[in-house]
Amino acid sequence: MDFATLLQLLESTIRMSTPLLLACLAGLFSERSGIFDIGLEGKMLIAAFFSAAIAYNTGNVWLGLLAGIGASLGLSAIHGLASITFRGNQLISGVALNFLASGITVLIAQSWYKQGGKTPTLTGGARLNEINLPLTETLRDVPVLGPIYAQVISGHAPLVYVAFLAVPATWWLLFRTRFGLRLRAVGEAPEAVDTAGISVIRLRYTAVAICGILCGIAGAYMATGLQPFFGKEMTAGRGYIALAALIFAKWRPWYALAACLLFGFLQAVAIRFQNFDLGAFTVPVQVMDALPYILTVVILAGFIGKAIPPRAGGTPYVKER
Amino acid sequence: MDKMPAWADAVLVPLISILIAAVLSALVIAALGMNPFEAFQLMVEGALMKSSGWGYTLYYATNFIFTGLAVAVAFHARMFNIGGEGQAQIGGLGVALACLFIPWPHWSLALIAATLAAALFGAAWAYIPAILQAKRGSHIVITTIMFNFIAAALINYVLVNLLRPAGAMEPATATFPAATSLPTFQQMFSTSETVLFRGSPANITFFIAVAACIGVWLLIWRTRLGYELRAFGFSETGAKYAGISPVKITVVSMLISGALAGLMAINATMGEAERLVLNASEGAGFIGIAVALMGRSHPVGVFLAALLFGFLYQGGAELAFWANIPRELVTVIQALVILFTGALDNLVRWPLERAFLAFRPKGAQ
Amino acid sequence: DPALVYDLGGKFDKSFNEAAYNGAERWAKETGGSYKDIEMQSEAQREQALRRFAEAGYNPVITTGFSFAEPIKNVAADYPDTKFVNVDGFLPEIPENVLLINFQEHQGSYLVGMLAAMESKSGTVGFVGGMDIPLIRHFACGYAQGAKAVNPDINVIANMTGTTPAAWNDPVKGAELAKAQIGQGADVIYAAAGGTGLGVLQTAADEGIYSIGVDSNQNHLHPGSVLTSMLKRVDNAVYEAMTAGADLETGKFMTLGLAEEGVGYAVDENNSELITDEMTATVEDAKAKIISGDIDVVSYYANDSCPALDF
Amino acid sequence: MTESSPAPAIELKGISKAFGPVQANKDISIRVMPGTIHGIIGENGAGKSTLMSILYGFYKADSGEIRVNGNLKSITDSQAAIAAGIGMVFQHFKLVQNFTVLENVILGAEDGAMLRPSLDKARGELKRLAEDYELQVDPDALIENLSVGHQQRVEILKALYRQADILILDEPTGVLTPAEADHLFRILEGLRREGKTIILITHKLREIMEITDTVSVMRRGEMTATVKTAETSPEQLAELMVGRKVLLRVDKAPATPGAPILEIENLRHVDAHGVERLKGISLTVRKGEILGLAGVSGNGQSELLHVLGGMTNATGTIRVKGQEIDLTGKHSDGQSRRARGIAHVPEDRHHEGLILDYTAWENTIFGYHRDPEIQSGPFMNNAAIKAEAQAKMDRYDVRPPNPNLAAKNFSGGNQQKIVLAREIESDPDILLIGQPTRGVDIGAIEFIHQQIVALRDAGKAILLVSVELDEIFSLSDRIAVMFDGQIMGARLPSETNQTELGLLMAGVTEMPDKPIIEAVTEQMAAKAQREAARHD
Ligand SMILES: Nc1ncnc2c1ncn2[C@@H]1O[C@H](COP(=O)(O)OP(=O)(O)OP(=O)(O)O)[C@@H](O)[C@H]1O
Ligand SMILES: Nc1ncnc2c1ncn2[C@@H]1O[C@H](COP(=O)(O)OP(=O)(O)OP(=O)(O)O)[C@@H](O)[C@H]1O
Ligand SMILES: [Mg+2]
Ligand SMILES: [Mg+2]
Repeated sequence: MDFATLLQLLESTIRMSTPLLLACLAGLFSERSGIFDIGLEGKMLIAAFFSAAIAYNTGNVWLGLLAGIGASLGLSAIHGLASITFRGNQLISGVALNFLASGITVLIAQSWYKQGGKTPTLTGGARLNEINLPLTETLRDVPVLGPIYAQVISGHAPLVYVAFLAVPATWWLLFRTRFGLRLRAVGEAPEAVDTAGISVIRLRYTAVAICGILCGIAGAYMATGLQPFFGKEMTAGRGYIALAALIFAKWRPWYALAACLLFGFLQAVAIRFQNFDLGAFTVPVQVMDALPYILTVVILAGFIGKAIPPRAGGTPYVKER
Repeated sequence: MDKMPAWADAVLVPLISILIAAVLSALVIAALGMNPFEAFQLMVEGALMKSSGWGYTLYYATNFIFTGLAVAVAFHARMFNIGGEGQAQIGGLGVALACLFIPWPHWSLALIAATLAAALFGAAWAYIPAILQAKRGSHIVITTIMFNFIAAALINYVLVNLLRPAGAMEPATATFPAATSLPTFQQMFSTSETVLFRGSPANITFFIAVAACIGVWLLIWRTRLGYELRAFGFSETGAKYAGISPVKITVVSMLISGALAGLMAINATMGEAERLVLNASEGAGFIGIAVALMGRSHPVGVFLAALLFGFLYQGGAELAFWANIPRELVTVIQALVILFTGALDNLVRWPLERAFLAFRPKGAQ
Repeated sequence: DPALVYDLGGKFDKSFNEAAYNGAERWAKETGGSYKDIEMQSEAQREQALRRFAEAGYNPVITTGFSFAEPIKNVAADYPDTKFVNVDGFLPEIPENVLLINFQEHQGSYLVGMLAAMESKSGTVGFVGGMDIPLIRHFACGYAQGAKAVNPDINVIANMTGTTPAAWNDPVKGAELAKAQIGQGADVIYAAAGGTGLGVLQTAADEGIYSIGVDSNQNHLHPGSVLTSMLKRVDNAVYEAMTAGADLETGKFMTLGLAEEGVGYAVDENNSELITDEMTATVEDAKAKIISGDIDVVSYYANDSCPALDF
Repeated sequence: MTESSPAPAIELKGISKAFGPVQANKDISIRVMPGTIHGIIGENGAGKSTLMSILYGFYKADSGEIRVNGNLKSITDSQAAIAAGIGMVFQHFKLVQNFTVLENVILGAEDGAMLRPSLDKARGELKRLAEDYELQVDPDALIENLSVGHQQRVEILKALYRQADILILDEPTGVLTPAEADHLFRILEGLRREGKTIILITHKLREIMEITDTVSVMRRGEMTATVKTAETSPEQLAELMVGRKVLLRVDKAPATPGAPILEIENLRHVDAHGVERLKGISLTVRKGEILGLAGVSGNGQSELLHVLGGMTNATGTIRVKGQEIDLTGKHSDGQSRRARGIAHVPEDRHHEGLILDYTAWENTIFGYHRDPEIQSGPFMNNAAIKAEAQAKMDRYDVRPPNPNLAAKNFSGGNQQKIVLAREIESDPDILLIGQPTRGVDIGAIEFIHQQIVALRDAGKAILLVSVELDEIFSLSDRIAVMFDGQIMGARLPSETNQTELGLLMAGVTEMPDKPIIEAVTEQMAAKAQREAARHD
């Protein structure tokens, strides 16, 4: 593999990783607070739709982004209501919301645009454009590092940088602030938080809301940045992969970055090297397609060991039965 | 001691929850510019008012019973098997191999072989995630998700490159020999005067599903293995104290779960399509999660929840037939039903409990 | 009235189900007639839909997608008065009241492959398919042959999106595949991937290269960037079946190729500037030769392999 | 109440609380005077914890009012309680296991949005509190690595850090060793001297008599009496609690030990972290004998029980009635042990001895569920098991005697009776029994002790592990002391005393020439150092 191909691979990795990373961090906040969320997929999807739709209707991508976040927050609110206030089953709620998003996006898209569940293509200010970081042109000619900076690091949509900056931000919030301390505590031992005089309910709703915001950004990135339109089911299972990455990352921000980059990289590799020719025989495309998943299992079996979720995760906080 | 009678919890709560879901669905239908009452009538008539409608409802329900039971069994051992989808598809491969390559003299023999093959293949596909969980602590949720993707790729490869009859356009196996064709409800229940279940795909597999319900019930609540499985699910340290091997229970429960998911293939692949097609599980593995959760992992609950989903599928199809409603509407209705019966059930339960408590004679505990 | 049943991809797949829909709409508009249509949700519904429509007296019942062939075989005998039409399907024996319509997609793909090769400056052209199924290989194979007919040294990169149904609805991955092919030098990319293809076309437009649409005329999606579209005139087939109504001739297998104008390439105001007269001449020449039999475009189905491409 | 006396620190009036159909507190009124230690006793489920949780704002009362220092307070949540100067140490600690001590202390009492300043401040404050009240803990240690005693210190530190003037302790000594308990009481006395008010819930009458000024008795959700400690006696309190006369001593005849039943030689065990927990244990338990194993918790007693019960592997030799048993491999699990006549009442009934979600009848076969006698064909004979369970529950006076009730719905004492019924009725040769009366009320303790003695008299060998020296003394025929994975020595109860055992428990084998407390501290420090070294 030559250097140019490597650069392309890495560039592709960044793009493929971004929605995963945002969703993964979203899940991190929620699950760290003790609320499991397999509804990441649905939140991304509904955000993708509303961001594209509102960006199209208003011609302004930032309004679209807000709408996407708003829609995702709406699902978060339902998830919170079900799993925090009404102490329902968090997994069921997540499954239901995925179904809801998958159906409602197409229904609305169809009734608004009559294009078969797709939004019209965004153009101009409705579309999220790529930006060049400072000094891109100046540094381009520096050997090795220049092209890496210019091609791999620079030249992505702004939300990509939001996603990557969200990693240190999450880390800092989690481990350096009062809010983070409480958030981690409420996922481990809500009764300790409660008896310390902090509202478990409020904390968890906050976490779930942050989850909604991040999923909203992820969805908006997909439908206004990666693609300038919404198409039905366009998240294509990325919410589940993000969930896998989260477990892989053992619910830690930097590990989440690594896990998402790994998944993104494996996907990029699978995309670029289909029908891998090994001389004697060709690896069929299906194997390459399944490769990211196979490798995940292998890595999981070999290196990661036991991933221990937040102790209070998945169970509603009940003090009086 | 209980806050409300058991029957109320088992009947009243889900009923009212479904009612709420129905009202919300009606609002969505109205928003789409259709009369919700007509829509509901269409669904009920199409799914429940004639035998052929039942034939479809029960066909779908059969699929969901299997995948629901699969999730339920694993749940009892506190294992979350999201891999029903992949296990069902691989089960289909087993069925296809059993039906295609052995010349069966009679469907009953073929059925036995296919059942074994489906269970075996499904179980085998669950085995790797199970053993990785038991021995290496690899999280079963991720590994089973991954195995769904891997199964899809494998089936795709097999159908495109290996089992597709030469020259055929469709990535599917050849049609199974006529001798493996399972008796449908139409063949079983029609008399010379009246044809029942005309054209519907419900077949003898439904009874296997019912038997599976009973079997799972017996397994979970009547056998030592079930006792150990539940004990392990409630408390791993407790299980250790009682001399129950966590590795064994993890693996065995996942094998049973995978086998049950695999069995779905005898209904869909052998009973209906009579050949193996791509994506033969059609999301039933995921519906199984909802079914198991709604059915509280109890076979009776799973059975009823599967019927409900069968009704939604068939009723939804009827809606689409006669009302030109986008098929996504059914997805939304399903979502609402899952949400209100499964996750927001306390929304109904708590006020009910309060009501029952208020009418309880004072002093009685 | 006629009835129209779409395959699992759904009515608005921007591709061949939608072409069927367009044909039906055209018929309805021109004749003032009405028809009934439905989208499938599951495999088991196929037979159900056929039966329900037959029982309700719809005639003919038109279906799109090869997956309907088997169900039609199963129900046709029960409704001898109903005519069933299937686009893309294959049956070894065709019942009396069944009409199977096939398109020579490889021929159309051959022509757009030629256009791609002529337009390409880099000597590399790409193909993005949806799920890896024989039909898609069939498209890719014709395309590669056409490209190689123009430029024997041309490099044809063929990629598939995935192995689950999501492969038809993943524009993001389509875009990524397109970028990968562009990275490998492709400057014309042919997408036969349903909703995924929209991502390919979009990326081509964004990156300033050419793309080729499929099934319907997709030239208008990105005027000036979509080089052409490989037309599969499902709309015509549906239109004609509906027009013939109960008098439709059945019991046969109908193959629509270049000769029958069943397939072709689209030229309209959106791409007329891209297709030079010279290109038109070359392609029209090949078209004539294919029709006359002077050029034999090998079908992937012939022996499940492609002379111009490895899968 | 005369005019001159100060307002009560706490005054509760007409507090009622129902959990669904269960009336946990009925119209309870109580006054606690400032600067006193006020005891609350009552049977399991009497409503003590509920009442205190209401005072702390954890639960909300259905009716009633709360006054603190004479002022009416609306305590709707713990924040309000903390603001009113109330701190509480719960029966089951409310700590975040994978947080450090420091993090747990500041949780909810942070200054500002950033952690750093809060942590720094708390570090200094903890140091001061540690010196003032003998509450030393490593501020950077993770809670999960601390002993229960230290965890409790953290809980007290949490309250003090929040400047609590009124401290509630719910069964604080249930999990402590005698030394730790003494230490705690010294702290409590120190706090009282400073004018702080303390409410102490306990099942141990000795503690009530020793330290409280006033004591209130609860029964079935009601406050039945409040008396001055000086004016009452243990017997009277026990009667007030249970509603009948209770025998406070164990009545037992001298033992007549027979042949050795359980022989342990050079038993070693290394835990999952690679730490050697058992360092060559040798012990013999004879027929018709209760061997009491004393020791500070965390010195290997739990591991010894786990090894003997088949929950974990070890090396060395164990003989049962002269026959060696498998210590690793296939026949080393709990069921094989049961087959060899070893019954095990584990220390932790919630996580080991019972499946809390199982019904009582299901729990009566837990571990014995593969017994062929309770099978019929491929299935378990549930009807027979249920009938048998009912009989056992009647014999052991489990209340309520309903085998269909889930185990979690029984009080601690009754849960323990279910475990005992199962293990004793399995007719073992050896009974391993850990902390038999932890958290159990007096009425039930009496019953449990009688059962253990009866089993001994029936000619069984009993290995009793308890951190209660009182219990060890009153039940054992022979006492062995464990420290740091080793047996420090064995004594006859008649030939030793609490002081000597206390020293052995701290690893001091000879009567020291320096003051006892110093010797003990030295040994403990040495052990802590060894452990720290192993962790690196
Ligand atoms: N959170 C709760 N939800 C429902 N019922 C409860 C709850 N907590 C306690 N109860 C019930 O209230 C009653 C009083 O319980 P409480 O815990 O106050 O007793 P206690 O006196 O502290 O007992 P113990 O000595 O065992 O600690 C019991 O019958 C119990 O079942
Ligand atoms: N959240 C709860 N819901 C219902 N009952 C509860 C709850 N918490 C405690 N109980 C019941 O309250 C009673 C007393 O409980 P408590 O929490 O004081 O523990 P306990 O049974 O005394 O355990 P321990 O032996 O550890 O002291 C028991 O009957 C217990 O089952
Ligand atoms: Mg208590
Ligand atoms: Mg207690």
